[in-house]
Amino acid sequence: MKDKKPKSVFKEGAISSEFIGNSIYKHQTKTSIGAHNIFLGQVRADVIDNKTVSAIEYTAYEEMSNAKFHEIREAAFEKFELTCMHIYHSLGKVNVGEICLFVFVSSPRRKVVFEALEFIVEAIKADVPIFGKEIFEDSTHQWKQNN
Amino acid sequence: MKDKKPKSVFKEGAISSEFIGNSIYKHQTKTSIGAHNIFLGQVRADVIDNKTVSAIEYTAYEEMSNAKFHEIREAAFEKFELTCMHIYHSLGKVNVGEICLFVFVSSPRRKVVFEALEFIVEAIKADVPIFGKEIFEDSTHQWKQNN
Amino acid sequence: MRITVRYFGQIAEITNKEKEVLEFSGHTISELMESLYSKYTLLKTKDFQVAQNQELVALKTELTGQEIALLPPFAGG
Amino acid sequence: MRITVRYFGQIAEITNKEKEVLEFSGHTISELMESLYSKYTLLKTKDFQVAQNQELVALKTELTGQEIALLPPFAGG
Repeated sequence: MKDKKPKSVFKEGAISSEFIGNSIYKHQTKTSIGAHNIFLGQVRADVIDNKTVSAIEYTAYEEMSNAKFHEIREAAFEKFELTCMHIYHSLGKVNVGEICLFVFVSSPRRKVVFEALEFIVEAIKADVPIFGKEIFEDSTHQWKQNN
Repeated sequence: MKDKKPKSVFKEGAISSEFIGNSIYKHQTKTSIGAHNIFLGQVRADVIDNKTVSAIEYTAYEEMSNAKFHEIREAAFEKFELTCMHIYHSLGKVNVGEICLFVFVSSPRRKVVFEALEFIVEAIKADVPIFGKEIFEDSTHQWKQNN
Repeated sequence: MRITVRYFGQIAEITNKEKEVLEFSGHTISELMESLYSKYTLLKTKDFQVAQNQELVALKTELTGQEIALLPPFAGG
Repeated sequence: MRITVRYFGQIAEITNKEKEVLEFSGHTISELMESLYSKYTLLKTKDFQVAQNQELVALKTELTGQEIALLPPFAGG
């Protein structure tokens, strides 16, 4: 049941709600699962100095990012009793309101999915070399920074 | 943006992945949201004394459950800075692999959604008078009990 | 006092009904339970909580409610 | 030593390129950075980390790698 092999994490553009719904659907054959936990990162229309963000354009150091995603997966499977784990992150332009990060963990029991999901999301934010250019409605930009 | 008014939590039968995908889609117009966290409870094919669970049939003390769901919503909005919160629970028969609980919280920032989701799910498990009859493949049954 | 008593889950299996209306002269939840135990002897073997007007109450609580419910262990989610 | 240096995000805006191949004779990351600072003076004003062969390294680290990357603050998710 464990699908530990590395897979492609990056997707060009936004992650659609249909893709997420379909990913949930595919897990309904895995009848040892009792609990799923899903994190979605959505692009906010932040207002900075009277200018409103209209999109974020993501780039990444892809080789290093894939290595880091792999390390995070291995660490999470080691620490938590997970049935499966999926991570998807956008590259390129993602408009406000669209989804740029989709993390999906599943386990027989619920306690473990809460801990595992937070661990994975925090590790992605801290350790994966992904860069985000916040594009304002007037086409100027600034660089996003995780905290 | 806050939709605090009580709504119907119970749905007859399983909660479909399309419904969940569509619910995510509807939040893409709420551009102050930066983070969503979703919990899904799925019916497990547990094996007990060599018999395999094939479905759970849910019943509830509906009036009290709705009051409890309302209290949980109010407490969560009080404790956490949430943009919105949705809870759906199945009544009636839900087959193994199908989803019986869908909890969806959204906030401008991520830290709060992790705490809020776990708070809400634990409160539902502990405080809401919902009963589950685990039906085995041979049509016998036993009563589920949260821990 | 006229009381509606509601039964759920495995409790309803024992009472073989989901609801009944009783004429009852006792003053506490405990007294009502004694009366139900003698009516449904298997009830004593089961784990349940009691709600009065949709709030969980202790056995010593005064009986004030129009609606009493016998709630077996919760299994939501 | 032949080194590929990669630039990302706001760092690539300053260098105006995403990659270059340098012939370099120094021995530490720090020496390489000094060389890049003199080439791209605005680099000094920016916050970044350095990766050597896809692992973050300190400035005093010995330069062994074929690939050095200058990584501005991460913004994943």
